[in-house]
Amino acid sequence: MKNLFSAEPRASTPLGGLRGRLFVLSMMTFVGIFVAVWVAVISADIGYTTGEAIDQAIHSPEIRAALWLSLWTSGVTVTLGLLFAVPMGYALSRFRFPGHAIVDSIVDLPIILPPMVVGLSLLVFFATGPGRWIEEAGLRFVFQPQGIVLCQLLVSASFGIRAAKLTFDGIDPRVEHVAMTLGCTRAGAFFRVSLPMARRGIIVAGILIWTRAFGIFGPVMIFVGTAPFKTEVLPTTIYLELSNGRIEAALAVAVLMLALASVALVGIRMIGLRESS
Amino acid sequence: MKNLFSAEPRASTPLGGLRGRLFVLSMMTFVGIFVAVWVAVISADIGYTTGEAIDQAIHSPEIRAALWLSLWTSGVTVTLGLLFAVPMGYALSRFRFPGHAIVDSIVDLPIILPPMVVGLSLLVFFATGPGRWIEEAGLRFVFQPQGIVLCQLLVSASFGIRAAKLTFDGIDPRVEHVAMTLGCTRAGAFFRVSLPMARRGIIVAGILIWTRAFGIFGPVMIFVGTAPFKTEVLPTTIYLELSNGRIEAALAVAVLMLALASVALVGIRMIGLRESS
Amino acid sequence: MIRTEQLRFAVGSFALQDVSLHVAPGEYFVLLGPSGSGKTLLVECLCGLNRIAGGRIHIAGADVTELEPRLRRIGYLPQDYALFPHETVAGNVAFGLKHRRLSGEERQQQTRHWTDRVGVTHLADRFPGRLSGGEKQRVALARALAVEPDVLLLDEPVSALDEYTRDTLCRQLHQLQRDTKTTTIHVCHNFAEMLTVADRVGIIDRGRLLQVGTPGEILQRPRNRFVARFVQVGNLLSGRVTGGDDRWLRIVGPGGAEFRAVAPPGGTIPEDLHYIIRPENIALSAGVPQETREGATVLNGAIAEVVDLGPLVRVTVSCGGDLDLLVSLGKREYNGRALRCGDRVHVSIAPEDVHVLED
Amino acid sequence: MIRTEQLRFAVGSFALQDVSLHVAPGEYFVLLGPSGSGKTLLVECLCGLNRIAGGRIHIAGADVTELEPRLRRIGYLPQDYALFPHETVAGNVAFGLKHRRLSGEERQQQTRHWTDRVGVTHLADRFPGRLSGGEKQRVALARALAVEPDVLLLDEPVSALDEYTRDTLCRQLHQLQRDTKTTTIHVCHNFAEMLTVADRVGIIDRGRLLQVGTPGEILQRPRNRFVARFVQVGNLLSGRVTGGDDRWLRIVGPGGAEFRAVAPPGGTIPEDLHYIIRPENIALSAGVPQETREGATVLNGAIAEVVDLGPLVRVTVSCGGDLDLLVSLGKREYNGRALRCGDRVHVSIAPEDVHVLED
Repeated sequence: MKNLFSAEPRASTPLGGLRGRLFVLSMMTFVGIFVAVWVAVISADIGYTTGEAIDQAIHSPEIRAALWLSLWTSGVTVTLGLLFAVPMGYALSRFRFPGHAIVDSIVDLPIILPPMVVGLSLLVFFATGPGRWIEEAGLRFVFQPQGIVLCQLLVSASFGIRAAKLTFDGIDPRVEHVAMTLGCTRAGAFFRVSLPMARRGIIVAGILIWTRAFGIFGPVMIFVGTAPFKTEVLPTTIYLELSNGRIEAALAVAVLMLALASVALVGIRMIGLRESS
Repeated sequence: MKNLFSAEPRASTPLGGLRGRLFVLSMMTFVGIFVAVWVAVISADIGYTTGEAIDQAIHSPEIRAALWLSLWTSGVTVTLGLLFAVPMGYALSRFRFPGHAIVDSIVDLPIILPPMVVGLSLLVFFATGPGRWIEEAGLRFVFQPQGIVLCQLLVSASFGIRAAKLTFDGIDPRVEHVAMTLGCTRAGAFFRVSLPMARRGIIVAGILIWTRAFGIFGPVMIFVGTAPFKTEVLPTTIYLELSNGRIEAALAVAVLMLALASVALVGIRMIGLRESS
Repeated sequence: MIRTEQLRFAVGSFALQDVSLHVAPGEYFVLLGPSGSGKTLLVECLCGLNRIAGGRIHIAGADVTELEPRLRRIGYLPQDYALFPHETVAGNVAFGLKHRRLSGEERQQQTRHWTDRVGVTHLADRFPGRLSGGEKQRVALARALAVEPDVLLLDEPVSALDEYTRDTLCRQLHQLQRDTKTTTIHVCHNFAEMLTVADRVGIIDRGRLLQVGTPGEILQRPRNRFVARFVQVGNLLSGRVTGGDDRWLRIVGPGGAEFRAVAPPGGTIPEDLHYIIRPENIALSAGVPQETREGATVLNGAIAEVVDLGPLVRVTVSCGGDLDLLVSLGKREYNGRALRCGDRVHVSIAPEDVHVLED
Repeated sequence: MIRTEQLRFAVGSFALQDVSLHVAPGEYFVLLGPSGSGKTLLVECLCGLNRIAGGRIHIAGADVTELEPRLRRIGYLPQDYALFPHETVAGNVAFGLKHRRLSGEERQQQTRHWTDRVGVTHLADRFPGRLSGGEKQRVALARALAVEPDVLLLDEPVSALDEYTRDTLCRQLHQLQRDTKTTTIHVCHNFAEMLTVADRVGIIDRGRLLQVGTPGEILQRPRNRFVARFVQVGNLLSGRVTGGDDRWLRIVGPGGAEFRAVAPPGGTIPEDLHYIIRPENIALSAGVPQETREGATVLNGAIAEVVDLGPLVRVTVSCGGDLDLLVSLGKREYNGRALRCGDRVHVSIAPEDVHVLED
């Protein structure tokens, strides 16, 4: 994953005169502005919230329910997402089959697609033809917690598949070839060699799926609604609390999510760094 | 950009017995399910909408206003985003400076962060300290169209910066070194060599920024609201039309967005393919 | 031990074309060719890593054309060794043994035997990431040999190593092969490397096997211009046949020099042809040479360049016209004379040393 | 022409340590070292692509230590050539000329002159992506020479090429350098490549310049074990000093063989030392040699291996104990005798050819 979350640049600092220094300075100015804006925005969050507000938020039964719903749905999504990401990433990386480019594009589609379109598409799907049939058969998704998982999965699985494909692309097929000459079947080579070698990349893929799934709002709102204690996830909570004018509660939830996202980011970077060293 | 949107796998199809074929088949099953789900969902969209509905949607003054607002705000965001992405991508790829890893993490943060948190953070920022001062000085963002640009920029610029960094990482610094021995300053080497070499990657970065900016909903809703003719962008339209029970209109807008996203995807893939050949 | 018949395989615009190869039991066979010649593809076909489009592959008497890699009884050492980074050195060597019905103790013994054999037992608990290039190569070798393969396939086994350790490791490789008597195919692109190990060698280019023979044959009697250039034959000349009898062909070369060559056996001889004269087969003398072999061509010229290559000295003799001949002398030969740039010298070339190429 | 004094530069745990180098005007200097020795870093320092931590760099008499790359008047050909892919061949060659006050016509003339010079004029409108390795190299060379640099820095200029085109391109490179008389530093890791081009050579390892001299000096008189191994000296032996007089040192080597060596000038001599005997300096004879040089050591042994390397034959003579000596013979020398594995032979080694190393 060092392609996605990479480390230090290569060594080399050519000598430059005054003009060289001005050039570097002007480029670094943009870096400075970007960093300043984000530091200001995040500081405002943290400065405006209080331990008390967070404490209250955590003890509110509604927010607790939303947190729990967010955690279990995103957990299920990560599990299901990896279940698709690992074999699909491997297949896209290793197998040549007709329509490879088309499948690759379909994997990219959810990365490009506006999330609202995904939510609406799901709503339409389950209101028509085969979708309605599934709903009537008792597998209910619309306005159900399991609908959240479906939304999350459709929006986030592709990020996991891409990450897994990149990971397998980075593993020399020759290690599998050697394993095959040493007595492994193709499956054996995959499970004994490629999969263990890919474990860090798969963890990163899982974290990427999780961050997407955890933060999703628009599609969830239109597909399963915003019913407290039933389909309210944490981003929904921010929206609901804000609608009700309780900005402190919304902010407390946002800071909580910010903290979780930061943990995920640190996780990815540590895995990435360990891998490149 | 072939790292993000890559092409065919390497050649080599080891002989396998029955077990080998079963292994390949089981992996391809996941590919099949994934493709089937997306084809079903997209088909439902396209099957349920009609040319008439799209025609009506395009001629509705409100939707036209939203489309126009979406287009110009995302256009401004792409311009501003690239203005940051190119120098920042270059600086992160080439310069070593103290705090490099921290800046890198701050760039990754918006990729990981739930978009709702960004929207709320902006709201809080402009309600407190320096943000309020900016608003009072007349630079108004909250509930203003220019707030949409700010939302889009914060959420999407990082994707552009990452893509630009990856592009510059892929350009051997030695071409700049040679340019410098041939009489170029550092800036000269950048403008005469690296920038022209990076142009495809920069186009891809622009498309990535655009897709994010164009599809954003949650943060825009809480930061600038959903006022028709003023702060209503296309994703907002989907939400509003759906709230008013006009699912055909919402769907028409969604199909329109789907079409635009597909064009963007084809664009990225074509640029990527041309580069790798 | 390993035999291919009319092997064909295509990928993209590249194709292996009707490769027929036969390597005898215990033989050390080198497959030599430039990059992109299809050497690696051929080895992958032999391993069963590519499904061939036509022809047959036999290993140890059995037709393995349709067999999976794991059933072919081969040892494979790919480029860059492809060690398993998540296994220790011992784990790498033991990897193939897990598919045998062996007790844990037997497996350990076997592993130990092979790590001893290549001298990496002291590294048994290390992970490959912390090994040097030469150590990696030896671990990969032990891993491949531990399954006691019928055929060992080495794909550029020393190319990734530093110039000055290559020679040593090549010699160790050769010694190990002599001791274990494993039939070996060694792929490389370096001519000097081939000379230090090969019993026989096959020259491959653009998917075709151009010539197979002992190193000496390839060296002295390359079949065509590609082989001649590839083995750095020194003097590759063009000329026109002006006559000949049943013993010798008369060829007029660059600058009007006339050479006699032994007529190649059979077939018609084109009027315009190419021929080689190896630098070590040209005799150099200050005066007109007293003794020359029958039919020898004697030319006079001036020394244009002297390059001291250590054990060897390469002298360029300019014989007028476009004819520059490279002559190589052993260091001791050279020390006996005082050759300087500009000196007038005579060179003599026997008909046996003028070798006519097929194209 | 180019001179460094005590140049120091560190990156990570690697450091160039007090490199003092002097290359005379018009000289072809080769910087030879294994991968990771710091060759490329040193060239980058000379180019001004790394800010050095200490020392000075002078080019053409001027102190350029603090000068930007563009003001140093150097031509730089990096590894893999780094051609500008978005410019045509002509655009690449003309790149540096745009910073001169030249009319468009003069610029075209200059470009044409240099593409002609390296023979790529027919490719002028092509983009680098569609050139072969050798063509790329020549374009990069024309681009570097077009600005008429005081010093030409070539970083592994032929390493990316096929084995059998390297030799040709090396000779062309050398010829071009002779014609343009441009002071040149050529970085490489290949010993044979160095021999074909170098006027002088510097051996570098782990950031230190170990020895500087002509190729012949390096070959016959390596300073220490690293250099000896790197130049593949053949016989690198250890021994113990047992005595000596003002002329010769007596050394007992492996297997108890006693060698006499010319005592190295000055300094104390350690009791245990290493020394080399080049394979071409060992005389081989079937019977006891009649004429030997004064003080020569005569040993008898058996031939263990004969490897035909074309112009050269390498014979391994096993002299008992651990003493295996490599002896090299020119092809003609070898042809005169019938040497076979197992034959008993005598070798004789003169004291002048036993060279004692510093470490």
